Amino acid sequence: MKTIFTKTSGLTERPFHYCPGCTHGIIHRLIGELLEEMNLIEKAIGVAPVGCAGFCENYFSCDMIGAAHGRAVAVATGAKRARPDRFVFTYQGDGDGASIGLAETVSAAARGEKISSIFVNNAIYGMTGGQMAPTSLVGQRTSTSPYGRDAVTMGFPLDLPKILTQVEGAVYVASVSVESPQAIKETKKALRKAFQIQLDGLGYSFVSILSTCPTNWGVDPVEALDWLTTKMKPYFALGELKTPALEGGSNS
Amino acid sequence: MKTIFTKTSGLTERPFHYCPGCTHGIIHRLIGELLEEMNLIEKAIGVAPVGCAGFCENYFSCDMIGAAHGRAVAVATGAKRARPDRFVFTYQGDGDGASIGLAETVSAAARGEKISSIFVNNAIYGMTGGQMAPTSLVGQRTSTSPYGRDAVTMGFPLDLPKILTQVEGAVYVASVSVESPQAIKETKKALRKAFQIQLDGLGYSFVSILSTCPTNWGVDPVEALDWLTTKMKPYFALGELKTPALEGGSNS
Amino acid sequence: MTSGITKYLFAGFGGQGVLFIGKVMAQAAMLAKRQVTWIPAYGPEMRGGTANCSVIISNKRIGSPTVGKPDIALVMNEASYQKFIASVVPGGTLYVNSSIVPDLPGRDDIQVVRVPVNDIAHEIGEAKVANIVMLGVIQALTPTLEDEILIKALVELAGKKPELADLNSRAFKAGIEYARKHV
Amino acid sequence: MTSGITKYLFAGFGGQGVLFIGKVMAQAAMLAKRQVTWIPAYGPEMRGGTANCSVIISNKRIGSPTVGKPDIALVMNEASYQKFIASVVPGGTLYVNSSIVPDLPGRDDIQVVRVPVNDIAHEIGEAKVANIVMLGVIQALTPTLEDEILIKALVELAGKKPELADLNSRAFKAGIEYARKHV
Amino acid sequence: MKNVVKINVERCKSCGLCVHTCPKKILKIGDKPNSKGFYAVEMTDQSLCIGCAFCGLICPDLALEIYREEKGE
Amino acid sequence: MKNVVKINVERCKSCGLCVHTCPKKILKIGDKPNSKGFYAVEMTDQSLCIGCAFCGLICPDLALEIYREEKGE
Amino acid sequence: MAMLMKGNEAIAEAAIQAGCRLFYGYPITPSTEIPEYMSKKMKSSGGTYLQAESEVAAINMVYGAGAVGERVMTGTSSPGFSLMQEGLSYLFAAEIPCVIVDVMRSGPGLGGLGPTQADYFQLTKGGGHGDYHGIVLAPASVQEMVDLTKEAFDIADYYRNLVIVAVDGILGQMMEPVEFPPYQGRKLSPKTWAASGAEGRPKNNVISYYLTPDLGESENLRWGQKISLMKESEQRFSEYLMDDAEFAFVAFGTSARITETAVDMLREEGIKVGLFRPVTLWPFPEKGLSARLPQIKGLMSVELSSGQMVEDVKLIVNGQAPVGLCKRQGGMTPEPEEVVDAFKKQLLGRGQG
Amino acid sequence: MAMLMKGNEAIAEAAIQAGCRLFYGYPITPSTEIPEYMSKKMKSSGGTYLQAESEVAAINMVYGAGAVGERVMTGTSSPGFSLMQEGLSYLFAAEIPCVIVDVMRSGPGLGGLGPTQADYFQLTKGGGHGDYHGIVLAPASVQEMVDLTKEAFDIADYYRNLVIVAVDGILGQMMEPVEFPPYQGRKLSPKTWAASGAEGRPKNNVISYYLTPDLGESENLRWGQKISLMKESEQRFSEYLMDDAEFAFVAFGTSARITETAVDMLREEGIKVGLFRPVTLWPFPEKGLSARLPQIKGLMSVELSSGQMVEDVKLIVNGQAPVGLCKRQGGMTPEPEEVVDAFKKQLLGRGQG
Ligand SMILES: Cc1ncc(C[n+]2csc(CCOP(=O)(O)OP(=O)(O)O)c2C)c(N)n1
Ligand SMILES: Cc1ncc(C[n+]2csc(CCOP(=O)(O)OP(=O)(O)O)c2C)c(N)n1
Ligand code: SF4
Ligand code: SF4
Ligand code: SF4
Ligand code: SF4
Ligand code: SF4
Ligand code: SF4
Ligand SMILES: [Mg+2]
Ligand SMILES: [Mg+2]
Repeated sequence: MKTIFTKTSGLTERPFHYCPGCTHGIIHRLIGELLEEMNLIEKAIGVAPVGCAGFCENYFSCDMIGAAHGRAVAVATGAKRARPDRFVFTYQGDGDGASIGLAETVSAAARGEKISSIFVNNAIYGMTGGQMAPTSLVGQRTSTSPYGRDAVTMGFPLDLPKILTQVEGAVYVASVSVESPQAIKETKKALRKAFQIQLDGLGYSFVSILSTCPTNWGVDPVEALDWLTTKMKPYFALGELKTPALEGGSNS
Repeated sequence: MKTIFTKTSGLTERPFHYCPGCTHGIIHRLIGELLEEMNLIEKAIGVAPVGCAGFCENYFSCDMIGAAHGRAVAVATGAKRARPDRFVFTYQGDGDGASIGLAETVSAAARGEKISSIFVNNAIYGMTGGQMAPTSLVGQRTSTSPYGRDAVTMGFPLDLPKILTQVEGAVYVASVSVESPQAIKETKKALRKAFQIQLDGLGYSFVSILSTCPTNWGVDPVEALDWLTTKMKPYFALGELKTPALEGGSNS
Repeated sequence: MTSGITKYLFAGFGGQGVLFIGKVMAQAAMLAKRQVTWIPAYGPEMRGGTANCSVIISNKRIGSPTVGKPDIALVMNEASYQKFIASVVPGGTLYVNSSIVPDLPGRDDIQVVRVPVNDIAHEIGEAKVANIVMLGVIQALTPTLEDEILIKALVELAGKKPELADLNSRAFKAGIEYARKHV
Repeated sequence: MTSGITKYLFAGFGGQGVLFIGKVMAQAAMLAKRQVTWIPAYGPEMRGGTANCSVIISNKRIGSPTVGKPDIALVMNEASYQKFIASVVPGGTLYVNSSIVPDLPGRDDIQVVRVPVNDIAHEIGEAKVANIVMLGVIQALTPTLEDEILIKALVELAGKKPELADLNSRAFKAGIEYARKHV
Repeated sequence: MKNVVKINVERCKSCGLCVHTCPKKILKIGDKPNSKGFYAVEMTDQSLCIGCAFCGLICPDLALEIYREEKGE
Repeated sequence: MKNVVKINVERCKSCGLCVHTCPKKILKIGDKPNSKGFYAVEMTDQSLCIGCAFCGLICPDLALEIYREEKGE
Repeated sequence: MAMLMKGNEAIAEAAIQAGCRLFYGYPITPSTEIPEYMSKKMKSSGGTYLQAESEVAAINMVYGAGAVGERVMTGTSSPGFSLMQEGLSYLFAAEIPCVIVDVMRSGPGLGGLGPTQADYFQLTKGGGHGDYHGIVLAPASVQEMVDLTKEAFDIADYYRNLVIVAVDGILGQMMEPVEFPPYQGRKLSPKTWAASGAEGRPKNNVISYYLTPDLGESENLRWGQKISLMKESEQRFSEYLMDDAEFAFVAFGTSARITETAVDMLREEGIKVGLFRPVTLWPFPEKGLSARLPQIKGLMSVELSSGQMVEDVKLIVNGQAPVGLCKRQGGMTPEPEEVVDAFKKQLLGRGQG
Repeated sequence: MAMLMKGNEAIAEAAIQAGCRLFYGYPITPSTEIPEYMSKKMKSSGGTYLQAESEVAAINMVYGAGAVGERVMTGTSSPGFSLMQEGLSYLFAAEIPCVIVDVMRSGPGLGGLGPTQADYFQLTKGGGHGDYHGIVLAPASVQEMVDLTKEAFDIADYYRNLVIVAVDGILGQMMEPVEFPPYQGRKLSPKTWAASGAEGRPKNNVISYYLTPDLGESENLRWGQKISLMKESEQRFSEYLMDDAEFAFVAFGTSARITETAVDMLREEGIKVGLFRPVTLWPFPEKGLSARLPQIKGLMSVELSSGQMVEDVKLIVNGQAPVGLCKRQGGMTPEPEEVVDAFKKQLLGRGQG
């Protein structure tokens, strides 16, 4: 019997705690597969955020550190500078990376830290029960924007990858998604590139991944894929926004 | 006798404590003049940083609040939301606004806070005696980059105005300078526009001003003007980077 | 149930509505001018994790609002059964959702009442009201307050949704009836 | 100067080199195998603000490293004169940079030595060494350590710059000479 | 040659993403709850499966494995 | 018509920016220290002043004011 | 009319009724209902809810709104409260009135979501730098959360000082019937010091630094006088069966509620115990406790921590009676029976012997 | 050979000699010489100096380097230390060894640059959330700054606990002759727990949370045992003329130096006083002080704060003798004469009467 698709050794056996249909699980699997395929399981140090993925150290087969909310990039910086021979990545939500941890993310990018950040943008604070995130869309109802996000008083969604294109030390910036098998394959490609860039010592690599939160969006998992496609994708700049070959970014 | 040039009532009588030739004083004067000319002295609330300008509440004729290091924008947000009828501005150094206060600056911009930030970039930490700033140039020797800023380990200068062009709620972003009477006049224009944008309720306005620090650069004041012109100006994107008319910015 | 004080524990998966029936109890107690406290506890997971709440109804001022040893406990899933069966006060009652919880070793010193509330709810046509059915069962067998006041609380908590109020009332009555017939 | 302990205070504008001559003293004391402490104090301004340092040289272990009442004080500018004249211990000595500090009301119970060190330094050809000139004056009139050891310290602190060491030594000697001649 | 989708019933959370994504529409939500109360997904007609692995790619909970039985196996 | 540059000696910090900036090169650092020890700037030839105010614009310490004496004043 | 309300929501509603028109916060379990309630209700009350990018930003927004003279609040839980420590020290030094809610969750670190009182030191001794204190109010019921939150704003304005409302996660999440009597604020002087725009008056500066040590000392002494005044005037406590008590429990918040039941149980056994409940954690109600000491043979602090308040109790008792400790940690709460047992083991033997 | 060195630089050099290879920091007066020295020397020592974007980032970088098992340090001053409080609580919970230097400057708020000891509570009680403690070392001379900094790394690794070196601004800025004897570290077990890459072993997680209150309690009890062990084993103090003393001063750091002179002055008057100097502020050297109590008629805490350590002194004295306080604040230090006067006024009359 030929195996077409099976679980990677980059992940432990532990079932995920995520809600049904939450695409955090898909993203985990891609990372796990790359850890295995790129032979990084024994070399990687992952940094977990606070957020729904705050327990992800249980799932990745490599060594893991649990950071304080928003500080994963600082923790990863500390770890990578201590062990430059290791592969160090962060896994963070949009609140973690783009709100409380914004200074850490942008500053590490500016310093060109040789780490890779995976930024899971679900346009909401999942873990704490659905509050507005910096990435929540205009008009989006959340538990702290009960009348919908109003651009005049609450501002506009923060497009962190777009910002990072303007930061010299960020050498690879991609914005991808997971609503379909095709999108998932693209995402894996972007992650592989990001990881390779770290291994090549080129600088900071950052992959933003649009993800769903059926629970707090108040829709079923399949509808959530649709919401992601029709609402989120049009707002956030998508693609490889900056690559080492293509300095300056494709969005300019 | 006709007055061609005299001290504005937007500043108090108190002499500045700045080092000889430090251009913080020029920037102060421009702000003071605009407070007077735009009739804002009784309406303005200024927020002072921690940094060499940390005592600037003594100089501006309007009400002033002294913030913690890096938090001027958050303080200004708190004040403006409390008194939307007031004119609220921050005056900050590059360490204050682009290092410890980076999240505050970018987040306020994203929210489109109706405040104006004046960002004085002298490529160094002046007050604490000349440590490396996020804006220090590659190769620049400072007391914490004694062998010169090395891009590989310490990263690249952070160009905050450039970053802010990518943030939707930042409606006016200018990057100007003060090394000559012409540059000073341009700077005043930019400041006036920034202030007017706040008065018109359009969103966040941000003026970055390249400034000198003869003391910590270790050069005399006149040489400092030259250093600014020949070293700093080529690195940082200059001009009106984003205006309400010209959404998206002139740098793209 | 000593000295006019009754302590409840309602436990299950998140999503099974155990917090809600605790709220109904608490609201009803307040309407009845009794003293009352309601405390929730969640697991760290957003959905599918465990959730429970403790309710105390009392004639006099309530000191401790925590319920370590409930007089009346309800378990809507197996994990909660395992976790809480030992805590029920001797002489107390444990209600078990037998639609989901298998027949497990019990205790001799408490009453264990097994009710297939999911199935009953299914019959009413709305699987979601299994919790309210159970509330009816509890009310039928170990009442602390009047039926009417519980129904009033149910209606109040339905807010401006009359269909919901109606559905809930029907489920509640179904629970009462089932208990009177079968237990 | 009780029990082999001497307390110094050197005060002036930032930039006048008062911290440096304190360091020279401290370095010399260490070379002489005496106990020593050196403490700086700055104003909040970067330049032109006030700066001072306290040095204690002692034969036995030094308790308090702070100098509230100096035996020997030096004031290089008027503000420091105003601030510190009252603190000098009765019987102590106050050195005043008379190139800058005007003739102000003094004290009867201390010795006040006025020296135009800026002018003397100007004569040597380097205005910046006024501080070292004053160090020479102090050494001439109220020595705690040997001349040679102070010169050694001056040379050591000049690091790898022989011209600087030379200049400093000359200024130091000019101070000594001036004091012997004029005071 | 036959493609086999192995469903790990205990890992399935009944989210329906595979059902939605399968191009052959041969998966459906089942009617037996697993030990966690989730109605695991079921295969309706294995023979129609083209082994595209879309279901496995989209499944967030690693509940699916896909194999190909070579002829004669 | 004559342009007058008023120098506030006590505010001047002797930085030399005005000296550097004046198009007519008529300002110079003086040789008398003010009470803070700074050698304030001095005007060498007022009559050459064109009243451009560049000196005032560049002075970081508000030490300069510029006036124009109208004819007959 | 009474209504059933969660503690967190009751705090939020009380704040609005007390004239709080600005809320800046960052969500964190188990305090999130406060920002959620505010986001729903502030607008229609003519106020502003703003979600800050972090707790650091939130406390500094509070600083800004307080500095211009408006009534302002933030709410958070332990890790977020830790991030506010620099801000609290600044708020004190700049003498900016404001109200901060800490709904404590178990630590240290990320810890868990269970209730705790282990922020006691941080709350009362000053988790930030320098000599300063916030007044710390510790309600023990949802009703008291309403009453004290309203008062908090008055006290803050009266002293120009930060006031902290501290509850554990149970109180924040608990529902109890609660009433909202009409708010009658204290008479307070106008905020002439505020940096609200210098219209028609000389300019104001609101700052937190001093230029010289002399000034630093005189400022610190002035603040010290305010601290003494607050210590003198703001001690609050509540007693349960203390009149004839020979033994006193000392407990606040949820542990006080649990202890109340333990007192009842011991009283049923004929043992004369009572409960002394600090309502202000700072200033600690030392006058009230001292007044009881003559009649007391032993005391026991009941805490959801490793034992922090017990230090303050000991400082007051000063060796005059044995002081015991009954504690649970990490999100656990003791059963009243445990409190009874601990009492019997640690004190009853000794106190009678 | 002795060399003249600033306290801050001595700390930095000692750290490098103790094998610290990572320094993450953010400049702040009066601790800035530490990062400056590190930026100069780390590279040639094979280590890394990195300027963080803030103190919050710095402490979390420390967390990262400590978690992978390397020796790491940061240094800051009071406001920066306040910003690190969340991080400290996390470091404790994740049991990550590291060394943090707090060169205290006067507060609260932005305050001033003068020396102070007013971070005492924040340092010793835990300015962050939850039950935790760092070991706090308080040297009183530049030489001791060297010796204790080296030890700090060993202690940190031994207990897997954060260790804080706390000095006031005077000690940080002061120059004294200092020697660097060769570093001989403790024998320590390898860091098998570190998340350093799972090469050839099962994976490690370094985390700071627990999922349930039960776990939370058992973790807290385990940490509590470590705290007890550290309390038992790490108390350090130094005494000056205590053998026949009838009165004891208690003071640390600069105020201990000043008090030493005051002791000399009082001894000259024939008054039998001595100085008890805590070298560890946490654990407070309660065994040492208790041992002296029988001979002591009165104690006086001498502090650069409103009086914070005096609470710990009182907790130990527990009413057995009067406890006085001599204090200066806001960046001021007392003259030895002032200490003498305060002693005479507060204690001498009472102690003899
Ligand atoms: C200092 C601090 N503030 C707030 C929190 C509460 N908190 C935990 S996770 C989270 C946000 C989660 O959102 P996100 O980062 O988008 O991750 P998601 O759960 O959506 O994947 C918040 C606010 C915390 N744990 N610590
Ligand atoms: C929390 C905190 N960290 C650090 C400092 C020390 N500090 C004061 S000002 C400053 C940086 C000043 O640089 P910049 O903002 O560029 O202003 P400049 O003095 O150059 O105008 C620093 C690090 C502080 N006061 N508070
Ligand atoms: S709350 Fe949202 S993000 Fe979190 S696990 Fe559930 S669906 Fe996923
Ligand atoms: S240190 Fe630099 S920035 Fe600060 S006042 Fe002096 S010259 Fe200006
Ligand atoms: S492998 Fe393809 S065809 Fe087969 S079940 Fe999965 S998605 Fe459907
Ligand atoms: S995608 Fe996975 S978890 Fe979801 S229904 Fe299909 S098999 Fe089950
Ligand atoms: S006004 Fe113009 S010409 Fe006259 S002194 Fe000034 S700069 Fe020179
Ligand atoms: S620019 Fe101003 S301060 Fe500088 S020398 Fe000229 S007048 Fe003096
Ligand atoms: Mg999110
Ligand atoms: Mg700067």
